[in-house]
Amino acid sequence: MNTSVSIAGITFKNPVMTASGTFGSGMEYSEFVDLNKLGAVVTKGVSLTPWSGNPTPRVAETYGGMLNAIGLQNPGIDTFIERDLDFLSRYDTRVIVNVCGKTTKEYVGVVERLSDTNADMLEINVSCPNVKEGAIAFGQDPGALADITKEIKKKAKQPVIMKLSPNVTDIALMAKVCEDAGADAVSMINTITGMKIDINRRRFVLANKTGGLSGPAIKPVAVRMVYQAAQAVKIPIIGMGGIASAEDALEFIMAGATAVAVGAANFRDPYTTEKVIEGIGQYMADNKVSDITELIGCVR
Amino acid sequence: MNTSVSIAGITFKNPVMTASGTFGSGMEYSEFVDLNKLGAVVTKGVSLTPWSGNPTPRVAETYGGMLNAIGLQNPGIDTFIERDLDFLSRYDTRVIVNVCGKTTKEYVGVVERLSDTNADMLEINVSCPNVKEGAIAFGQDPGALADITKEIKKKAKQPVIMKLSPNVTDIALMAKVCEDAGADAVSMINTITGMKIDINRRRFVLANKTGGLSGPAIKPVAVRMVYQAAQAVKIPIIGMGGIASAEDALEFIMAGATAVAVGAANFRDPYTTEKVIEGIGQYMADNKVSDITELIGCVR
Amino acid sequence: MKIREKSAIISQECLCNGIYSMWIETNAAEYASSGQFISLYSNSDARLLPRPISICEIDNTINPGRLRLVYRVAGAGTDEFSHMTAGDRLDILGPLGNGFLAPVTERITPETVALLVGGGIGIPPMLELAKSLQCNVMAVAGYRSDKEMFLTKELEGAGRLIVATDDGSFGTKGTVIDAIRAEQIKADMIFACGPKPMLKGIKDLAEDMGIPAYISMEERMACGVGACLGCVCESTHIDDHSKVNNKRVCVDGPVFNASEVEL
Amino acid sequence: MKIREKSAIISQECLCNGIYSMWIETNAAEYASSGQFISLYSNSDARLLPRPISICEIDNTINPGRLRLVYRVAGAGTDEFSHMTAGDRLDILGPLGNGFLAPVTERITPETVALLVGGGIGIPPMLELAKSLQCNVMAVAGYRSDKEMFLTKELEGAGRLIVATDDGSFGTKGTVIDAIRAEQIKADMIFACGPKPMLKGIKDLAEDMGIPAYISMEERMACGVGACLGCVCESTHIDDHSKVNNKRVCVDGPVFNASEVEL
Ligand SMILES: Cc1cc2nc3c(=O)[nH]c(=O)nc-3n(C[C@H](O)[C@H](O)[C@H](O)COP(=O)(O)OP(=O)(O)OC[C@H]3O[C@@H](n4cnc5c(N)ncnc54)[C@H](O)[C@@H]3O)c2cc1C
Ligand SMILES: Cc1cc2nc3c(=O)[nH]c(=O)nc-3n(C[C@H](O)[C@H](O)[C@H](O)COP(=O)(O)OP(=O)(O)OC[C@H]3O[C@@H](n4cnc5c(N)ncnc54)[C@H](O)[C@@H]3O)c2cc1C
Ligand SMILES: Cc1cc2nc3c(=O)[nH]c(=O)nc-3n(C[C@H](O)[C@H](O)[C@H](O)COP(=O)(O)O)c2cc1C
Ligand SMILES: Cc1cc2nc3c(=O)[nH]c(=O)nc-3n(C[C@H](O)[C@H](O)[C@H](O)COP(=O)(O)O)c2cc1C
Ligand code: FES
Ligand code: FES
Repeated sequence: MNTSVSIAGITFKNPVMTASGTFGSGMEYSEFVDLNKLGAVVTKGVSLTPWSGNPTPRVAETYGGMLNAIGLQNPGIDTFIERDLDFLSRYDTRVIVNVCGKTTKEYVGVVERLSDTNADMLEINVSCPNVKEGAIAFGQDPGALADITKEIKKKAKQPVIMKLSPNVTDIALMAKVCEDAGADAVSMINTITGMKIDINRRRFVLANKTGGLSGPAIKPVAVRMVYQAAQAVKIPIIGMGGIASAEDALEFIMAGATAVAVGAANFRDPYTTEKVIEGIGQYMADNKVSDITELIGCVR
Repeated sequence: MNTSVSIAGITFKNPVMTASGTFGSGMEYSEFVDLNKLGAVVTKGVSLTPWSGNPTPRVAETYGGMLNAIGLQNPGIDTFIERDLDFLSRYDTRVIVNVCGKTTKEYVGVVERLSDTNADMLEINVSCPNVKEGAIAFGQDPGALADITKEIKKKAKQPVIMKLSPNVTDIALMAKVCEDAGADAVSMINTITGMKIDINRRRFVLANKTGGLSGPAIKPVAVRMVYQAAQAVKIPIIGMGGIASAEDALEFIMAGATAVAVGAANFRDPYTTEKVIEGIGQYMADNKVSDITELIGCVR
Repeated sequence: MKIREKSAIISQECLCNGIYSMWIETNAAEYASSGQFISLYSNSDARLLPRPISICEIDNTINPGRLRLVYRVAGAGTDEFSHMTAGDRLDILGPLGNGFLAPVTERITPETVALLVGGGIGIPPMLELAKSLQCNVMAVAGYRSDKEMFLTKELEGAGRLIVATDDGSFGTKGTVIDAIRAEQIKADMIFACGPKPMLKGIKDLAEDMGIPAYISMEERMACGVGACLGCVCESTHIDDHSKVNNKRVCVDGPVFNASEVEL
Repeated sequence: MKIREKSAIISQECLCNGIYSMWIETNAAEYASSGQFISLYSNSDARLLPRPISICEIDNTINPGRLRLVYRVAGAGTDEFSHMTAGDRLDILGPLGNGFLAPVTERITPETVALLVGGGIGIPPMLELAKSLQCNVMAVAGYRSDKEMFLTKELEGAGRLIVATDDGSFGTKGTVIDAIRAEQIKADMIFACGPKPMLKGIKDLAEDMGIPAYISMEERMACGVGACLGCVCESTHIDDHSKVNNKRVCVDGPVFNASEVEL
């Protein structure tokens, strides 16, 4: 039975990854999950210098999901390379580094610093709804998205995944723009902008007013976007948004995702990634699927 | 205690309405709910001629929500006026007629036919994700949205509410476009396009492949959009998306909605609208709010 | 009169592999008749839509106010129900739909021969129908095999019963249609519930026999009361509600004269 | 060692208006220490995030493997927990956080005088701390009124207890700070848990007294294990993890030396 998939020439032992920002760099969850079993660890977004993120409260629960407005707190690329990439180098798993910045220059700066590290791939976060500058501004404008993709591709030594925002009218267009600009893959979806109001205190629950919605609630939107993007582009898609079980993951794969990532579900059950991997194997065995790649995009 | 609100000069005894398409024309639910207690009944979308809608399955359950792809099945304006508007004329509630069409001409045709009926207001559905032509095509393009709004306003005898799609990059822009084109109000959100795959049969659950996501799962997105629109326009906003309780309704009102509508929640509990109305009254009493209009947009 | 309430589970038993029988206590029983259904709501906040289940028996004599539902575990919702036990509470809405006797345009006299045909999980509603018909009842029940038979004793109690199994392990080998043909059954009207291909077979058979067939249809539902237009089936005539060719299974059905619907 | 499992509820009682005490059986008890907390998960599929609740008592002697949690009904999740009874199951993750003694940089000798201060629902974690400290323990507990007092007997059992009530209906009238000042308490170190204004008061008081204060902080959480960066509090020094000034309440805390954090 083959569960390995390949993206831009890089092979992953299975299609199950961690969604950026929900798994740190794997350290905290390594107490629960054997990182060697994962297809890849996708790290929390890293910028050129340390970012302190947004004020608290940064998280809020919603029906079947959650809002977050972390604001990309991170230690900056130097500490990240020294500590996080070094930690991950001890594991037999792929490492995808999620990159953020306020300007194209900052993104490119991080990408360049990563050139001669053990990072296998780069995921460019142009879709975080929780920071004022950069991020989502790039992800909602086709022109800006094309430009930043090209700039990054010029300097990147590793394959580049553009992480797309669901807060757009036409996800297929955004995926196409990335493909045309040279991206090696796209990942989707980042969180959907949402809001929660505390009616007793008559104020926003999040200090940032809005936050990004994730969790099972958003899965149907994410599956639809993966499907639409898969009809529009040939480059591989990494799908995410509400995955909490193997069944969820298989929906994304059948819709056209080559790999999938588990995000908010880790917070409820730290063993989710391992369970998803096992469950996919079980489904393949039960349904006599010898190669997972047969399932990619099989529903049309 | 005043619970009445006013939109474009029309007074509603309370801000609680039914969301179009989830309550028929009130007939079926009148067995459970006293229609006289509602702020308004918003009817299922009606077109110039009968529409047969999409093939089945048309509905699917998702985590904390549902997908629908009814495809605007309706008997056409003639039967609608004769039967549904006549039925509603017996109740002491406002009647908002939801209008759909494939071309501007069709929309305008329905609007004209409604001129001398008991319809108090018109809600123009330019945001149904489940029909190929018309509908969402108007709701996702600012230029087309402005044009159709102007055309309808030229002919409409009643105040016009433009019902907006959440499947856009910038909801504030779309609301502003409607305001500038003369709309009397905007309502939001229609459903978010989603998809569900049956992994055992390896096919789409809905015959239409995609459907519109509604229910509690989408509430944070809807509240955010109402808030963003409220910051951008002065015309009233009717908020909806996942409302199942008075607390939910109050979130929308505090975010800036003058009125709210209950949709998918009717399917689980046919008494929802009445419970929401009672709950709002209870909140006002508990918090010594003498006029509901004090709460509209009170969180900023 | 439709009731929306928390019903109480009186008993639950497994009839055979994956098939469960549940008695519930509910005010809906008072208004129920054969062929109607009940919408069951999950206790999980993730599952919002109803699970429509046909009424299998109505107890208005020994323990008035009780309904029997027999169902197959088909997914997460029915799986949840199957784990419930006496004393648990279950949100319901019902009785819904028209029931078997509402669309019957022929008069039923004591001499009438009614043929009741159930396939698999379409069998349960035949039981209450058999009990409530005041005429000659013949029932045909189709199962996969003798290991998956259920409700046969109860059906035998209400009239003659013929069984067909796909693998021939009991009764006629083949479908219910095969059994009816093999036994050369004559009847004045047919009532049927089962998978679509079976209903199609019944429709054709009834046409051949020149008698009416009343069949119970299935479709995904949201409201269950006729408001959402989720559950339509294609009808041969323009429907009253939307003036197209779509009847609503939840209120215009679930039972239709086979000649009214496209299969 | 953190445990993610379904724990079993052993008992539940209401201590006073809105305050509940629950004993659970869990493998987490073996690894727990005072000031750590447990993430409780709702049985509702609508509520996905954890409810962090401090450990109030650890029973590793009479019934090893049991933890006591005392909590206030603050919203839907805690309301749900309050309706659970012996035998119910509750998903948990824990023990989490550093606990009271981990950040203590001073040596604690039998002669040390430790002042334990709890305000309202900040009182419960003081009980296990009082029981586990091998030194002179003085506790100050602040309540709204005598009608809302709880855990006082247990705290008295562990050392001297001073009570303050907002309305003066019992003990000193005023806050715990007022009580400490009024009683002119001297101590070598303070441990505190309670609302932010109280913690701010304790920080100032400790500075005045020239002694260290270890305070337990609260913040909304998602992961509970340090991965999501949801639960940070502003720290006076650059934090080790993100090199900014944000310590994670769930792993760097919840107990901090008051001088480390901005209040
Ligand atoms: C009028 C009517 C009467 C029925 N009577 C019976 C009966 O007596 N016994 C019995 O075992 N089954 C009956 N069914 C089928 C039963 O409703 C489904 O098997 C059940 O809803 C599956 O729910 P689930 O959560 O287990 O499956 P899931 O697949 O998890 O359900 C997901 C969603 O799809 C809907 N759904 C799935 N399958 C069906 C289906 N076949 N028909 C309608 N909705 C479906 C569910 O209601 C739910 O909303 C009847 C259906 C209808 C329409
Ligand atoms: C380290 C720590 C220890 C705690 N110890 C206790 C204790 O021993 N006893 C006790 O009664 N309470 C304690 N709390 C507060 C307790 O976590 C909240 O009261 C509880 O989460 C409220 O949940 P709810 O569902 O009832 O409220 P809701 O408002 O419905 O909760 C919605 C969401 O917000 C979160 N939330 C709401 N209030 C708080 C809060 N004050 N702190 C953190 N998250 C919150 C919930 O966890 C949930 O995710 C502690 C909090 C922390 C951070
Ligand atoms: C707490 C939190 C932090 C996140 N941080 C990042 C981030 O740093 N970079 C990024 O690209 N996406 C980030 N995301 C988005 C997730 O990677 C993922 O795209 C999204 O949560 C949808 O998946 P889910 O529903 O499984 O959580 C974050 C999400 C959460 C919940
Ligand atoms: C079954 C169904 C049918 C709908 N039909 C219409 C319609 O005809 N016209 C329209 O403008 N919106 C229609 N909607 C959208 C709702 O009016 C509402 O905007 C949306 O469902 C969000 O609200 P909710 O989450 O409370 O359901 C429909 C929604 C559902 C679920
Ligand atoms: S289920 Fe809504 S019309 Fe039948
Ligand atoms: S709750 Fe995730 S870092 Fe603390």
